[in-house]
Amino acid sequence: DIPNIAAASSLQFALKEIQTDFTSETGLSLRISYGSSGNFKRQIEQGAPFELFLSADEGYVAALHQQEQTLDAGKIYALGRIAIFAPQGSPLPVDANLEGLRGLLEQGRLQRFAIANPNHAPYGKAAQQALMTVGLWDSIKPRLVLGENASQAAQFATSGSSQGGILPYSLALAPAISRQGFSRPLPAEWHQPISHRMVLMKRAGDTAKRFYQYLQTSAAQKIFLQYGFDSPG
Amino acid sequence: MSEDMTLRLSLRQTQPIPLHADIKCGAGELLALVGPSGSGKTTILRAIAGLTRPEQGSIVCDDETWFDSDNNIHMPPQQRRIGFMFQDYALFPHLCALHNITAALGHLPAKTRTERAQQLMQQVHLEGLESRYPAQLSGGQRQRVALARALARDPAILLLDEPFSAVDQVTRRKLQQELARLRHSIKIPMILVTHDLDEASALADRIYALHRGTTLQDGSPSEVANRPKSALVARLMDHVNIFTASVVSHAPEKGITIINWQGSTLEANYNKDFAVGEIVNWLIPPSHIVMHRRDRPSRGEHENPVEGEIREVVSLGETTTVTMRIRQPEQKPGKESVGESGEEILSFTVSTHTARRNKLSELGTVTVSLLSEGIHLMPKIVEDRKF
Amino acid sequence: MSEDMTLRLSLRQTQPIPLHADIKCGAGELLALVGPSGSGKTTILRAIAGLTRPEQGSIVCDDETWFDSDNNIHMPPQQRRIGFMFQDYALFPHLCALHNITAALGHLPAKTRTERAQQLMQQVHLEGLESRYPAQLSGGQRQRVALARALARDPAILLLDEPFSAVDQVTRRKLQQELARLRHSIKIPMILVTHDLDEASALADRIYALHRGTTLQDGSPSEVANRPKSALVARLMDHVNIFTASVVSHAPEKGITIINWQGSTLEANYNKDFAVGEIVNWLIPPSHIVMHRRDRPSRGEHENPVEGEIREVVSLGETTTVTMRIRQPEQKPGKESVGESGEEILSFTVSTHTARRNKLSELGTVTVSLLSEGIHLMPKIVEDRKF
Amino acid sequence: MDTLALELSLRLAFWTCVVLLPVSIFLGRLLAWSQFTGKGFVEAAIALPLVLPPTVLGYYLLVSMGNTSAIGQFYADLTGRNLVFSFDGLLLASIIFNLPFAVQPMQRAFEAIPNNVREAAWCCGMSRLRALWRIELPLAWPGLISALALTFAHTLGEFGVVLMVGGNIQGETQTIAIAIYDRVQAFDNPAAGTMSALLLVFSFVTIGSVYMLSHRRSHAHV
Amino acid sequence: MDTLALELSLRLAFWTCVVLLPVSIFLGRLLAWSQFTGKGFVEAAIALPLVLPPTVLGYYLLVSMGNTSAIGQFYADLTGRNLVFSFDGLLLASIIFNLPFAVQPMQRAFEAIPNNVREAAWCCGMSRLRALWRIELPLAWPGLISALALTFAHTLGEFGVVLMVGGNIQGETQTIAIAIYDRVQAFDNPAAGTMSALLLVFSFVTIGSVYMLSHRRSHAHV
Ligand SMILES: Nc1ncnc2c1ncn2[C@@H]1O[C@H](COP(=O)(O)OP(=O)(O)OP(=O)(O)O)[C@@H](O)[C@H]1O
Ligand SMILES: Nc1ncnc2c1ncn2[C@@H]1O[C@H](COP(=O)(O)OP(=O)(O)OP(=O)(O)O)[C@@H](O)[C@H]1O
Ligand SMILES: [Mg+2]
Ligand SMILES: [Mg+2]
Repeated sequence: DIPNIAAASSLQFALKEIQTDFTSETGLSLRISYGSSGNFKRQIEQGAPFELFLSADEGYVAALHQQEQTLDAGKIYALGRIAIFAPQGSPLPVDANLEGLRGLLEQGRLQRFAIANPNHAPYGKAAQQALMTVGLWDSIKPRLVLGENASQAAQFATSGSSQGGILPYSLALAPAISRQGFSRPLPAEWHQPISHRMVLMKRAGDTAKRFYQYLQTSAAQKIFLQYGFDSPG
Repeated sequence: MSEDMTLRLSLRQTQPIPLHADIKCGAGELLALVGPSGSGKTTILRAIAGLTRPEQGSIVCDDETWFDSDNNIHMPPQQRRIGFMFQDYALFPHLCALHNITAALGHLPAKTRTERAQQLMQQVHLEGLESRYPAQLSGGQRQRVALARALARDPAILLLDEPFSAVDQVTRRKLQQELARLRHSIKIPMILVTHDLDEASALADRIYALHRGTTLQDGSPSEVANRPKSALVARLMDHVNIFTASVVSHAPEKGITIINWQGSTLEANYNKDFAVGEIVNWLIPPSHIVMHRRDRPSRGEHENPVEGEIREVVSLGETTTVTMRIRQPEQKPGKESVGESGEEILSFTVSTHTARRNKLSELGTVTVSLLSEGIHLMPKIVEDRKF
Repeated sequence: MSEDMTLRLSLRQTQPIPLHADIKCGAGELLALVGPSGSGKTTILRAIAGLTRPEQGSIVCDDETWFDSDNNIHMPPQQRRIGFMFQDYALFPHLCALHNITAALGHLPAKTRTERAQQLMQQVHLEGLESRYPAQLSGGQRQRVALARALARDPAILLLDEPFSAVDQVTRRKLQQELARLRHSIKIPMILVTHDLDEASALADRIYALHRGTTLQDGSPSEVANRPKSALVARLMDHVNIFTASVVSHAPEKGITIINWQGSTLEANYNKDFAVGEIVNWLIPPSHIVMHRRDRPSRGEHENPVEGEIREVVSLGETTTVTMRIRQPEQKPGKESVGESGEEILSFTVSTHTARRNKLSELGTVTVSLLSEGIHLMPKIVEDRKF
Repeated sequence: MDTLALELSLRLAFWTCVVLLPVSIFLGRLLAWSQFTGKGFVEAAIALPLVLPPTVLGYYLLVSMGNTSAIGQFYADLTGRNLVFSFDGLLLASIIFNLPFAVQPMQRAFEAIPNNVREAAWCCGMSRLRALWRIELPLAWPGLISALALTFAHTLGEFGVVLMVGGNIQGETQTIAIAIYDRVQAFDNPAAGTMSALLLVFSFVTIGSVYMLSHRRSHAHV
Repeated sequence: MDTLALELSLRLAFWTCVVLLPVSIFLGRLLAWSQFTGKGFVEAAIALPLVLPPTVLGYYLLVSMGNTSAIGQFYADLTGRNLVFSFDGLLLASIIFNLPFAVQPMQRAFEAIPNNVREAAWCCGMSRLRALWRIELPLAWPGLISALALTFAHTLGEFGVVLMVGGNIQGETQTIAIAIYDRVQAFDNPAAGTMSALLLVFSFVTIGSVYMLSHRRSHAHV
């Protein structure tokens, strides 16, 4: 049997590699759907045939656990990081203190700045917290364009129509994006941890359970690290 | 008017189109509906076909009730087995001429339909145009396709709304002959709407004269044409010599009624319906006016001679129409003038060669006899302006 | 046929509708296009209006070139100032009768349009129906709205495609009178398509006989009717007495040409175009056939007496049509039979009262004179089956 | 090119058209030829699926078709399968959100058929079904083609509702639109570009050919 | 209810209709009455915006209208403003993806006008413009209403393209569809439900009224 696995879209680069390794090691196939964690939560509530749910937001997992859809409370498998990104040709200097951003803002030369929608996207929430931490939130707010999710924020940031954005570090590292500009991760303390929690559904079969275990191995964790995630605790 | 009667219709309606019609049409009978434009001819055909639902009345065909307002019966058109030719043809624009006809041949086995349709195309003289679409046909050709389609259905009753109005006279005559032939081969009631009174007379067994939705009179063509019940019908039947007179006396033994017209005494066809002294309308068809020849005496000169001045001589092909103003013997001042304009105009026709030989084109006086058997009396009506 | 000529048209086309037409129409002249259904009358009007672009030719109106294939001129219909009445009316379905007419009154100041439109409604006898939509009008009422609309534009040329085909005879006569009156008040070329030859004769100055897109003959109504150039035109003009004979001799001094018809020798109108011995077609209008009365001699009996058997007597109102089979003096076996069926049928009309008095309804023999001035010779044509 | 996804999309588009054809013919005729008060609001109701954002509509459909819903239960009882996250569920959703594109052109096309042509069909003795088949449908042909082309194109491209109701499961509910969307989200621009271009070319050729054929068909009688 | 977003959506829908009206009348007439080879493919091309998933279409529009693109540069030179992330950009995108809904019904409506009625208009001496105004447009009225209703509804509901090109800026490019979507994504179901219900009711009343009025108008001559 090939299990259906729901995974947050921010995981896709890392998870591809892990999936390949897993399959070559065990000979077992997986079918992974990428999408918004919130949508997956909703769909699971309606009986979606997923056996394993890799969420980018642990709140959804907790909610599902409460509804007794899951086997257990799940496990945190990675922590998300965010990064500032500026496309090539942008006047925005990229630095870990966001001084460049502050300067550009003060000069009034920042036209558009992209983040994911903080109302529902975990990376958007983190970006907001980071901007608040450095006291830029109120001044940058009118300049923001909000992506439906992290990927869309990245699309805004790379399109050249905005001067930059705050993206998941994992995306900023992806070749397709890193090629188009410069990025620097922001300190993890600037925002609450973006805890990625996974959980097995009640219907989970052996393959899903083995993959669940595999994700906790050091081999998998190493790959997460390479792709810009921090390891949990 | 008995058992073999096949269509029997009685309609009453006030809105939107007033109707007060009673029509009977037997099997094998061809009935012509005539009436001025807008008098409701099409509306009646549509009611028979089931395309409009009249307010009140009944339509019975062959003992089958198609419509009965009292019992709330209204059979849909599909079940009425009518052959209906629309005044505006209503051809199917996406089907070629042949398929327009096969569309109405659903009752035949599929194999034989094309053959039958081709036969109908021939009957309406459209061989060779089978594959043309309606948009590629001339007006008259379309009309003939519509006619063929109406004939195709093997109908229980045939309704033709001005079937020949758009074709030339030669073709028209051929089609009229086809219709006359058809009448003898299939014994169903046929109703023909036409504006052509000659056509109605030539083809129909009976004429219904219609005015504002009301059937004013019905009868054989000659009856309706020569003995209209009222001046209204007379006008419909294209009578021009309609006058007003008063009844002087009756002479039943001689078959005449004497009337006084503008001071002249005329012998009319005997008609006991009118009392002595009553004011009546009367008419005379041009065919009952005999011109006195100038060169020699002619028959019938003793009958109602009337003298007048020639006003106009118009030759239209073989017939010449002469309009004359009647010379009144004396104008009694005290007496009420019964004529509308005070000046009475009489029209009659002679053959063109007679006109030519009598040199009628010169203005002058002429004397005519009004043959008494042609003088027909009708109740006096109040002039109806809206004609 | 000179300077004051206002419309001059010459069209040549092979596809899709063959055309070979040359037409001239002067200011104030009313021209009737007649021809069988499908002969291209509508097509010619459409070409004049600019709605179809013929392959070749030119249309010049009032020194303005509307169409010229050589110089690639094709003026759009909007600029041609035509009043065009469509055969199928083509009313604007979303406008009431009045607005259908005001739609063509763009040349008037907005204020006066309604008044003028109302006037036109009256002219076509449709008072009171101003606010009806086309779907709420009867066929004849629609036709009259279309007529009024065509008249509305204050056109430089008026094109009427069967304008009276859907109205009753009484209304038709009134409308014809309107048209005749109009002709004298506005001096523009008018072209009328009609299937009604009487109408054409009564209204038109000139008739163009059309067959398969070709103008076969033009001339005054009586010329075309009585002296058709060919049997084809004769047939178009509704001639029934068309026969074949051979020329025997000419007698120019007496104004006659002697022909041999089925063994009988007939005196015809003199016509030097045909050589002695030539096979010709000839016709005689029913109006030039005089029946010999049974009770007393009649004028003209010396002229071409022909005896025959009565085949049919049909009375249509005031006229009675008599069909007789000619009794042939001798049937020479060796000689080629020039008649189609070998049996020659002659039709003539008498007034119904003459027929009645002569008791023509009884079958029997009858003798008629064929008045030589009515016998018209034409070149022999090969029978055209597709009529 | 993700052939599995394309095939699924085509299957979905095909079945949507197949189901919507009779539905829209029925509704289109009804709306074209019957007059009743409030008809305008029935027409408006048909257009309502367009008003909500597709994902939101999808969410509401998901909830109302889900396993705990009456519809979902009924369907499960009937077939033993789930309605959501299955092809059947996709199809149902697709039918609902394509309804306006199918019904509107059909209604207009039926309205354009002259009354007397329909009457002539009845007077030729054709049953209602035969009149529909031989007269009304051929005359409404351009509207029918429009309806199908719009529905077809829109089904190929729609992904909000489909994503929500279907759940993006490869080979089962992942349509070509979702696959392209995934590629774009994954910044796999070359793949996204190729798939988009192929989809565009394919649709262009398909829809264009349908139009061309339908023109040829209706040319004759214009 | 987010009145700012609703107002923006209405503004967008209004201007989309205003711009698309003449465009679709022009294109619809052209396609209805001219015959040329490959016409079917022009019609297909107009339907193509439907084929791509809205977000993907939006992405390509974003790229091709962006500040670094030729169109974006041209626009910036002309107006001094950016095309993307602005109302103008939204409008342009909205026009493009609504084209099929506007043109198709118009084309069908024009096709349904009998040839001889148009000819009669010319023969009445009407200029092409006057004939358009007094004859063709009134006769194409039902198609026009369909086109506007579909465009209006679809603009209200569309969010993929709008989000991509507009960037979800409150008061500037956040339409009601995006606002509802945001509420749904934020699991704020009560707010989402209220907004959806209000939007539906509003659209229902608006579109329904338009249809009712247009019926009254066309009743008279049927
Ligand atoms: N929908 C309608 N509403 C109101 N009046 C109508 C409607 N349809 C027709 N009429 C009127 O009803 C009358 C009868 O129409 P009908 O078509 O039966 O006349 P008709 O005798 O066939 O005339 P014609 O010889 O001109 O065809 C006409 O005066 C017409 O104006
Ligand atoms: N689109 C077309 N393609 C081919 N032939 C056509 C087309 N339109 C008309 N015709 C043919 O051209 C001929 C002339 O048509 P037209 O309408 O001019 O005839 P008409 O003289 O007006 O006839 P009617 O008296 O019946 O109205 C007809 O035989 C008709 O069948
Ligand atoms: Mg009528
Ligand atoms: Mg014609």
